[in-house]
Amino acid sequence: MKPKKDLSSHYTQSTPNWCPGCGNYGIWVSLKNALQELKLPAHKVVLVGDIGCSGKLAYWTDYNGFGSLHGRSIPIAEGVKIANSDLTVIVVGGDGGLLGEGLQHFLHACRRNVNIAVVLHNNQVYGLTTGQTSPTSDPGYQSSTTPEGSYETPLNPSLLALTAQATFVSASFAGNTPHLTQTIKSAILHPGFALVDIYQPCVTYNYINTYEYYSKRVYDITTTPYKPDNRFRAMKKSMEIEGGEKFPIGILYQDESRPSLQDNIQNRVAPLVKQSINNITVKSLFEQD
Amino acid sequence: MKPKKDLSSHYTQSTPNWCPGCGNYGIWVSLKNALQELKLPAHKVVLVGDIGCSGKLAYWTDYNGFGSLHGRSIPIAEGVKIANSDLTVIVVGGDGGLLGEGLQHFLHACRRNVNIAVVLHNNQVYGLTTGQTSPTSDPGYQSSTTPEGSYETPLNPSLLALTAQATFVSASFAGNTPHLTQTIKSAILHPGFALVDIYQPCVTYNYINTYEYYSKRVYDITTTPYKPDNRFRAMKKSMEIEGGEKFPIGILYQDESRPSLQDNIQNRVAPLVKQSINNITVKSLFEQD
Amino acid sequence: MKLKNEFVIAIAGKAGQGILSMGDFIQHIAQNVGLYSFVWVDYPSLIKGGHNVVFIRISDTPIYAPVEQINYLIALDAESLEIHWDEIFKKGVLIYDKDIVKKEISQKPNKTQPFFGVGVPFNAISRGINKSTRYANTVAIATLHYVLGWELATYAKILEKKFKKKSQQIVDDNISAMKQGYEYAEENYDSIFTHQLNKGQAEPYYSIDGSQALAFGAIKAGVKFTAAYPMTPATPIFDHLAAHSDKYGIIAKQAEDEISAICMTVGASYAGARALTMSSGGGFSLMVEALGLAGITETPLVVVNAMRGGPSTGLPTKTEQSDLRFVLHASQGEFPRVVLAPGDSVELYQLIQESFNLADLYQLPVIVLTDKYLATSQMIFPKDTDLDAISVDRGILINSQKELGGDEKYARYLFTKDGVSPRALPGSNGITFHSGSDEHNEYGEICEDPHNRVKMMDKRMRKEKTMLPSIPKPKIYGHTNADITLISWGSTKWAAIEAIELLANHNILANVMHFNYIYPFNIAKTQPLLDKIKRSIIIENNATGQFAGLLKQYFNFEPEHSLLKYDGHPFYPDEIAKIILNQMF
Amino acid sequence: MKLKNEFVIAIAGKAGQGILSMGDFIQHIAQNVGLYSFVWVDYPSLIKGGHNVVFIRISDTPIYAPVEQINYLIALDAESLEIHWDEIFKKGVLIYDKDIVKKEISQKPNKTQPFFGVGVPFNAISRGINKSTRYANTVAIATLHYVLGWELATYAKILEKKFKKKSQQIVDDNISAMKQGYEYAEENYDSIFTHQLNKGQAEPYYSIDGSQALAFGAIKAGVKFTAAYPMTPATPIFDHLAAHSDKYGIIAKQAEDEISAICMTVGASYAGARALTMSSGGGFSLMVEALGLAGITETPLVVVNAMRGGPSTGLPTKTEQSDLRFVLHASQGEFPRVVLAPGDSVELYQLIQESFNLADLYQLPVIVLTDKYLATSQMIFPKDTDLDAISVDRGILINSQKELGGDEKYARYLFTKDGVSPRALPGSNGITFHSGSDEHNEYGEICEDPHNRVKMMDKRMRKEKTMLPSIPKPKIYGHTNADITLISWGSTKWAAIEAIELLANHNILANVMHFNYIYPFNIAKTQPLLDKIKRSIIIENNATGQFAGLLKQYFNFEPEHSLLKYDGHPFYPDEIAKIILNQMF
Ligand SMILES: Cc1ncc(C[n+]2csc(CCOP(=O)(O)OP(=O)(O)O)c2C)c(N)n1
Ligand SMILES: Cc1ncc(C[n+]2csc(CCOP(=O)(O)OP(=O)(O)O)c2C)c(N)n1
Ligand code: SF4
Ligand code: SF4
Ligand SMILES: [Mg+2]
Ligand SMILES: [Mg+2]
Repeated sequence: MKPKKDLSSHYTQSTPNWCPGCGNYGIWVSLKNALQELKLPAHKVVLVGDIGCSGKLAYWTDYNGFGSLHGRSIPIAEGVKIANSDLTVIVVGGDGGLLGEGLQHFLHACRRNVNIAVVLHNNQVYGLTTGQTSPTSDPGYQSSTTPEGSYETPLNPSLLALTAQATFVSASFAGNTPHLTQTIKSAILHPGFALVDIYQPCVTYNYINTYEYYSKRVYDITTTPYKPDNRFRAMKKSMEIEGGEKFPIGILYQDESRPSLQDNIQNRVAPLVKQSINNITVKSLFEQD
Repeated sequence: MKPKKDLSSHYTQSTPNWCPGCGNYGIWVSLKNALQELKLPAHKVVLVGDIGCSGKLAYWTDYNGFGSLHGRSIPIAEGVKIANSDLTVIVVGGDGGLLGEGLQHFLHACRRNVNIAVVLHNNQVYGLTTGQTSPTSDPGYQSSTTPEGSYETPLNPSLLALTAQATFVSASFAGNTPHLTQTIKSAILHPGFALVDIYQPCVTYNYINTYEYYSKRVYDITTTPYKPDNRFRAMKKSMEIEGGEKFPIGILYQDESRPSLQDNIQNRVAPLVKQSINNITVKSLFEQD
Repeated sequence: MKLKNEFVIAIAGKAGQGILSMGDFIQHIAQNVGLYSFVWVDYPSLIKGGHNVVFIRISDTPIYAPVEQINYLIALDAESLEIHWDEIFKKGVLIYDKDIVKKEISQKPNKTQPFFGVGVPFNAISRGINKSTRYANTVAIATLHYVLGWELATYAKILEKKFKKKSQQIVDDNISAMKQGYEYAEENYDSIFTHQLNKGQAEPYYSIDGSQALAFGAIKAGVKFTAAYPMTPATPIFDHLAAHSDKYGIIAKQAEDEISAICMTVGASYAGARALTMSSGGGFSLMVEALGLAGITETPLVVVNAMRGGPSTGLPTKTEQSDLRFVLHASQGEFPRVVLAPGDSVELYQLIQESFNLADLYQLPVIVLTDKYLATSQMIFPKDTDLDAISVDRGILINSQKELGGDEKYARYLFTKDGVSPRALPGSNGITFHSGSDEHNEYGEICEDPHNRVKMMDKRMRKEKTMLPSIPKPKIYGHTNADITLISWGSTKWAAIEAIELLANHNILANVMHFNYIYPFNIAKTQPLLDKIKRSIIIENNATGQFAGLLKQYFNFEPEHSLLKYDGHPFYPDEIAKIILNQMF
Repeated sequence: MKLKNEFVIAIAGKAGQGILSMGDFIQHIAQNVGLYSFVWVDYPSLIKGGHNVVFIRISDTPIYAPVEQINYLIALDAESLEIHWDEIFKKGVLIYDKDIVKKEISQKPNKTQPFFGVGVPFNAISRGINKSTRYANTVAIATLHYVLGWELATYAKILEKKFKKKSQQIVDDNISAMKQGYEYAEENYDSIFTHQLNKGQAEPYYSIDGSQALAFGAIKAGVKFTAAYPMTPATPIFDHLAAHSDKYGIIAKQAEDEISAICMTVGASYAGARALTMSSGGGFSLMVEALGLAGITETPLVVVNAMRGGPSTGLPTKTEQSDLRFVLHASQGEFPRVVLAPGDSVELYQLIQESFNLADLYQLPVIVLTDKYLATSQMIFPKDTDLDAISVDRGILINSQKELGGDEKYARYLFTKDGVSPRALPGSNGITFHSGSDEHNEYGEICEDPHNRVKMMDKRMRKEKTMLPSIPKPKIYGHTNADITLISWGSTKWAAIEAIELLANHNILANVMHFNYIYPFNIAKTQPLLDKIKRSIIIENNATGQFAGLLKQYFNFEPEHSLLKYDGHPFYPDEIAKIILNQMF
C-alpha cells in the first residue's frame, strides 16, 4: 500500500511523543508485541484510547484507533464490542481517567463481564495535565492541587476489579516488557473482562514511583506457589501493594467459567453489524396492540 | 411557632406517600428516632436526599432537607459538611442513585473519609422509575429493561466501601427498626465516612427480596463472636451475602483511628462559614509576583 | 365552546387502582364500534396513591388532541370527585361507587350539581362475585355502558379475549360483574342519553402512544443497539425496544448512567450498528460531552430527548417543550447537528427513521425532541399509512481496501467538496484508520496546524449546507392565505390544527404552520412562507418562547402574539381559540 | 504596518527547555527599566518536545494585546528557526546557538535572510562553567542584551534575587554565564541597535496572567471553597487558590470528576460559603445538570469556563470563544442565569467579584467565560487600580428565627415582588427548611399544582428583570461617534482597541463597543448605543458568530461585517485593521 500523503508538520502528532524515558514506551512496545504474537489481523483490532498521555497510544499503532473522551473509553469500547464481536477491543487509559473520571464505568464493566481488555497505564499521577494527584497517588503525594500533600487513601485497581467480580485481574510493570507482553496476551485471550494494571513510571512528574522504586518492589507471582483460581485469595494478594513495599505482578485471578456478556447475548441475537436492515417489517408490532 | 400556611393541595407532597408497606417507612422512623435519641438540634441537621423514592425522605422530616440530584447526593453532602462542620450531614438515597449513577462519588467519599453518614435504601430495584433492574438486583432479575433477566452480577455495597477504605461499614434491615435505629446512631457518631446498607423491601416492584425473604436471612452479628476491627475479616463477612442465603447485619467494620477529612483540614483552616469576608486584602498576592 | 359529535370520559382515582387498563378497555370498545379515540393521562410523580386521571376522547370524526372537557366522570375515590366537581360538563354524568362516595349525589342535575349522578356499588357487586374488589372496575365500565346507551356485546367480547388466557373463571366473573353492574344501573336509573354516539365509520386506525410510534420507527430503521438509563418519560421507548429485542435482533442495554449509555451508543455506531439512546433533559445533560465526541469524530448518532417539566428534576411526570435551545447548543465548541421535533404518532414513526438516515448520510448527531404528552398519549395512527415509505440510506460506506480502488491509504477525514468523507467501519478488510476527539488531519492524526484546523472545521460545518436539500419547509395546514397563522412546533401541532375549526365557527380564517424539522433551517424555502403571513400567533409549551427566539434570529420574524404554557400540561384547542378570539379579534 | 516604539522578542524551543522562565526574566527586566510588557505563549498539547514559543512584547506606551511580529528571535533549537524564518521582521535579529544551528547564517541581512544573525555558543559557554547546559539560557538572554543595547545591571540584580535562595554558587555561575555571553557577542558582532528602547517611564504595573487575576479576585470576594477536576486551561485558577488556601482560609478540593466538583460547590454554597468551580468546555459539559440544580434551588453558584479550541477534546492548548451559546442555554428547562466575559486582567479581577455578588444577591448561577488566551497571557495590571473598589454584598440573609420577626414558619421560596426570597442558611438558630430540585411550593415542598408551578416559575424568572439595574451597558472605547464601530466581547477587547490607532493612521475614525456583561442584556440601555452605530464589524474567536446571533435575536442588530477566527489563535490588532481596510474601505 502507498504510504500516507505527507501531512506531517511541526503540528502533527503522528508518532509517539511521550517524554523521553516515559513508561508508556514500554507499554506501547509490549502491546504491539502481544498483538503481533497473537497474529491478529490489524483491521480486526480496535484500540480505544482514553484522554491522557496513556490514551494517545491509540493513535500510534497500525491497528484501528479511536481517541475517545477522558474517562469514557470503557463504555465506548463496550459499545464497539457489542456491535461487532469479531473485533478485538482493547482500552488504553490512565489511572485518572479510568479510576477517577470514569470509575463507575470500570466497575460496571467488571460485573457485566464484557469481552474487552483494559490496559491501565497506572502512573499514579495525572500526566497530560501536568502532574496533579490521581486516585492512585501515594498518601502525602504533593502536587499543585494538593500542595499540603494528598490525604486520601489510594484506590487499589485490582482489588476494586475483584470486588466487582471481574473474571481476569492482573498486574504488570512497564519496565518489564516480556512480562507485560505475556500478561497483555493472556488478557486479550481471556473470554470476558480483563484488567491489566500496569505500574508505569512518569519520569516527568512522579519522582516517587520511579523505575527504581518499582523495580525494587515488583515480584513475579509465578515464582511463588500462588494460584490465581480463588477470588478471595486474589483479594488478599492484591492488598499487598497497600503496604507500599511489595507489588505482585502476573495474573492474580482468572475465572473462565462465568459466562461473558458475549455468551449471554450471542444465543439471542445475531452479530449486530452482520444483520441486514433493508427490509424490516414492523406491521406485526402495530397489530399486536 | 405558627404552623405552615396551608398550601397543601391534592398536588403537594407534604407527607410521606410511599406505597403502603414500603420499607422506606421503617427507615424513616428509625432515622428520626436516631436523631431524636442523639438530641441533635433540628437546625443543625441536614438531610441530603438523592432522587428516588428513598431520597424523598429528605423532604419529610422537621430537620433541614435538600432534595438534590439522582446519584449526586454524596458530593453535595460533602460540600455542605466541608463548608459548615457544625452540621450533621446525612445522605438518604437508593441503590440506583448511589451505586449506579453516582458510584464514583460513593467510592471516592470512602477514601476521602469525609464526615458524612450515608443511609443506603437498598431495595435492589429502581423504585421511582417503576421497577427497573438496579446494580444490586439479584442475578436473573427480570424487569422491563431486562426482560430476559439480568446477567450482571450484583454489586456488594459493604465490600465496595471496604475496598475503598471506608472507616465505618454497617448493614441493617428496614424491617428491624430497633436495630436500624441503633446502627444509624453509631453511623452518625462515627468520626468519618459511615455507610449503613439497609435491606429495604419494595413491596410494589420487588417480589423477590421481600420482608419475608430478608427476615429469613438476616442475622445480627453481635450475636456471634465477630469483631468489627479488621478490614480484611470484614470483607470476608460482607461477602456472605453473595451466596444469597446469609445477610449479616450490624457494624461490619469501624476504624476511628484514621484521620477524617475534618481532622485533616481543621488544623489548617477555620470553619468556612464562620470566616468574615468583608475586608480581605490581596495586595500581597500581586506584590509577591 | 360548541361540541362536535364527541365526548370525553375521565376516569379518576389513585395510582394502583387500575385506571389505565380501564382506559384501554373503553378505548378498545370505541375503536371496535368504529369510533375515533384519543387518550391522554395526567399523574403525579409517585408510585401509589396520588391523583391519577385517564381521559378518553371519543368522536365520529378524526381527533388528535386533548380537550378541556369532561362529559362522563368515573370517580374511583371521593377525592377525585372533589377535584373534578366543577369540571364535569352541564348535563354530564358522574359515575361513582355508592359505598365510597359519602357525599349526597342527586340523580338529576340541579344548581349545585349541574350533572347527572349514577351511583352503583362497584365494590359490593365485585365482592359478591369473589369476595374481592377485583371486578369493581368492570362494574364501573358496565355502568358507563348503560349511561352511554352502548350495548354490552363488544365489551363482553373484549373481556373474553383479554382474560381467557388467564382462566375461564376470570372471564365468567368479569362477564357477571359486567351484567350485574349494567342491570343495577338499569333498575335504579332512568336512561340518560346525552350523546347518541354508539357507533361510527371510522377509517381503520391503530391507537398507539408516542413511545410505541418512536420505538416501532426505530426498529423499522434497523436500530440494532440501544443503551439507556431509566428516566421518565423516555423509558417506555427503551422498554419497547427491549421487549422486541429477540425478535428483531436488537441489544438493549441498561447502562450504569447516561454517560455510559451515550458512550456505548457512540461506540456501537462507530462499529457500524445503527444505535439509539434516549433520556429526558436531566439525562441528556449528562450526554452533552459525548454529543461533541460524535460531532468531531463524525460518528452517526441518534438521541431522543423526551422533555418534561424543568428545570432540574422539576415536574417529572408533566409535559413541557423547554429543552429546545439547550439541545441546539449543547456541548462545547461548534459542530453540525440536526434537531427534529415530531408532532404526532405518524411523524414520530417517520422522523425517527429520517433521523437515522440523516445521521448516516451526514455523519453527525441527530437529536429528536419529544415530550411527556407525546410519549404517553394514545393517538390515531391510520392503518393505511405506508409503513415502508422511508427506506434505509446509510450513506457512503467503504467496506474494504478494494472498494477504495487503488492502494491509497484510507483517510477517514478526507477533505471533500460536500464535507462528507467516505466512511469505513473498523473491521473492513485491509483497512485500518484512526479517529478521535482531538482535532485531526485527514488521517485522523492529532494535528494542531492552524491551516488544517480551519480546513477541518470548514469541512465539518459544510455538512450543514450539504444537507439542506434533505430539509423540507414547514407544513401548512388549512387555508393557504388565512387571516391568521398559528405557528406550532413539535407536540403543539394538533391543538393548533383543531383550533382552526373552532375559529372558523367565528368566521376567522386561520391556518397552521407546523415545524418538525427544527435545525438546520431551510431558510430559502421557509422565509417566503413566513413573509406571506398576515397575522400570527406562536404556540409553545415553555416560558421563554424558545422557538420564537429562533424565528427572530434566523428569519427576523416576530409573531404578533405568543401563547406560552408552562404549567406542566399540553395545549387544548379551545384555550388556543379563546386566546385568539379574546386578545386578537 | 508601521511600528510603534516597541518590539517583540520571541523565544522558541521545545517544552522542557525552560523558555517560560526565560520569558519571565526578560519581562521582569523590561518592567524594571520602566517599559511596558505583554507576554503570551503558544504550545501544543504534549508534555515534552513539541514546538513552544513565548512572545514578549515590549513598549514605552501601554500595550494590552499580542501582535503578529517578531523583531528578535531566540531559537533554542534548529526546528524553531525553520518554523519562524519567514516571520522574523526585516532588520530583525536572529539569536541562536552556533553549535546547534547547522544552517549558514550571515551576520548581515540579505535577500534570502532579511534579518541579522547573531550566533553564540550558548551551551558550550554553559558547559565551560559547570559541565552542564544549565546556564545556556542565561547566555542567550545576555546575548539579547548586547543586541538590544541593554546594560546588564538589571539582569544581574534579578539573577541575584532569584537564585540566592538556592546557593551563591548558582548566582555566581549565572553571572559569569551572563558576562561571557555578552562578551562573546560583543567581540564577534558589531552592535545593531534596531531599537533605541532601553528604558521608559511606564506607570507602575503588575504583570499577571488571567488565571492569577481571576484567582486573586475570587480570594478578594471571599471565596472559601473551591472544587475542581484538572482541565487545561482552567487548572491554574484552582492551583492559585490552592497555593494560597492556608493563608486565606480556603479549602481547595480536587474532585473525582467535574460532576462531583460542581455538586460539592453547590453544597458548600447552600451551606453558606462563597464557592467556586471551574473547568474548560469538556468539564463544563459534565456540570450542566447541576447548573440546573442551582437554578431551581436558587443556590448562588459561580462557575468559570476557560474556553479552548473545540469541539470535544479539540485543541486543548489553543484559544477559542466557542462556548457562548452553550453556557447560555446549558441544562434542561428554564431558569435565570448570568453570563459574564471579562476582557483583560482588571476586568477578570473585578468581574469575578461582581459574579459572587450577583450570585448572592439574586440567588442564581453566574457563569464567567474566559479562555486560554486570557488564562495564560501576562497582562498589564496598573498598580494604581483600586483593589478594594468592589465590596462584598451577600444579599438578604436570615440568620435566625428571631430575624424573621414573629413566629412565622420560614418559607425558603417565599413569593416576593422582585422574585428574590430571603435566604436562610442551614444551621440558622431555630430555623429549618426544605429545598430541592423538584418543583416546589413556598416551603420547598414537592408540589405539582399547576397554579403554584406558574407562580414559582414566574418568581424565579422575575429575577432576570430585578437584576437589570446591576447590569451596565457595553463600554465604548475611542471616539463616541466614529465612522466604524468594532464590536468585541470578552478577550477580543484589546486587539480591537489597539486597531483603532492603526486605523487612525489611515484616517479612519473607529471606536470599540466592548461587551463583558453578556446575559441578561440591559436592552433599554444598550439598544440606543447600537442604533447610533454607523458602520460595524464584530470580532469573535469562533466559527459561527455566536455573539452576532445574540445581537440579532435581542436587538435586531446585524453587524455589517463579521470577523471570525477559529484557528486556535487570538486576534492581532493589525489583522483586524487589515481586514477593515481591505474589505470595508
Ligand atoms: C471531561 C474532561 N475533564 C478533564 C480533562 C483534562 N484531562 C486530560 S488528560 C487528564 C488526566 C490524565 O491523567 P490520566 O488519566 O492518569 O492519564 P495520564 O496522562 O497520566 O496517562 C485530564 C484531567 C478532559 N480532557 N476531559
Ligand atoms: C440524571 C437522572 N437520570 C435518571 C433519573 C430518573 N430517576 C429518578 S429516580 C431513579 C432511580 C431510583 O432508583 P433508586 O436510586 O434505587 O431509588 P429508589 O426509588 O429505588 O428508592 C431514576 C433512574 C433522574 N431523575 N436523573
Ligand atoms: S508526562 Fe509522564 S506520563 Fe506523560 S509522557 Fe511525560 S513521562 Fe510519560
Ligand atoms: S415503589 Fe417500592 S420503594 Fe418506591 S415507594 Fe413503592 S414500595 Fe417503596
Ligand atoms: Mg495517570
Ligand atoms: Mg432502589
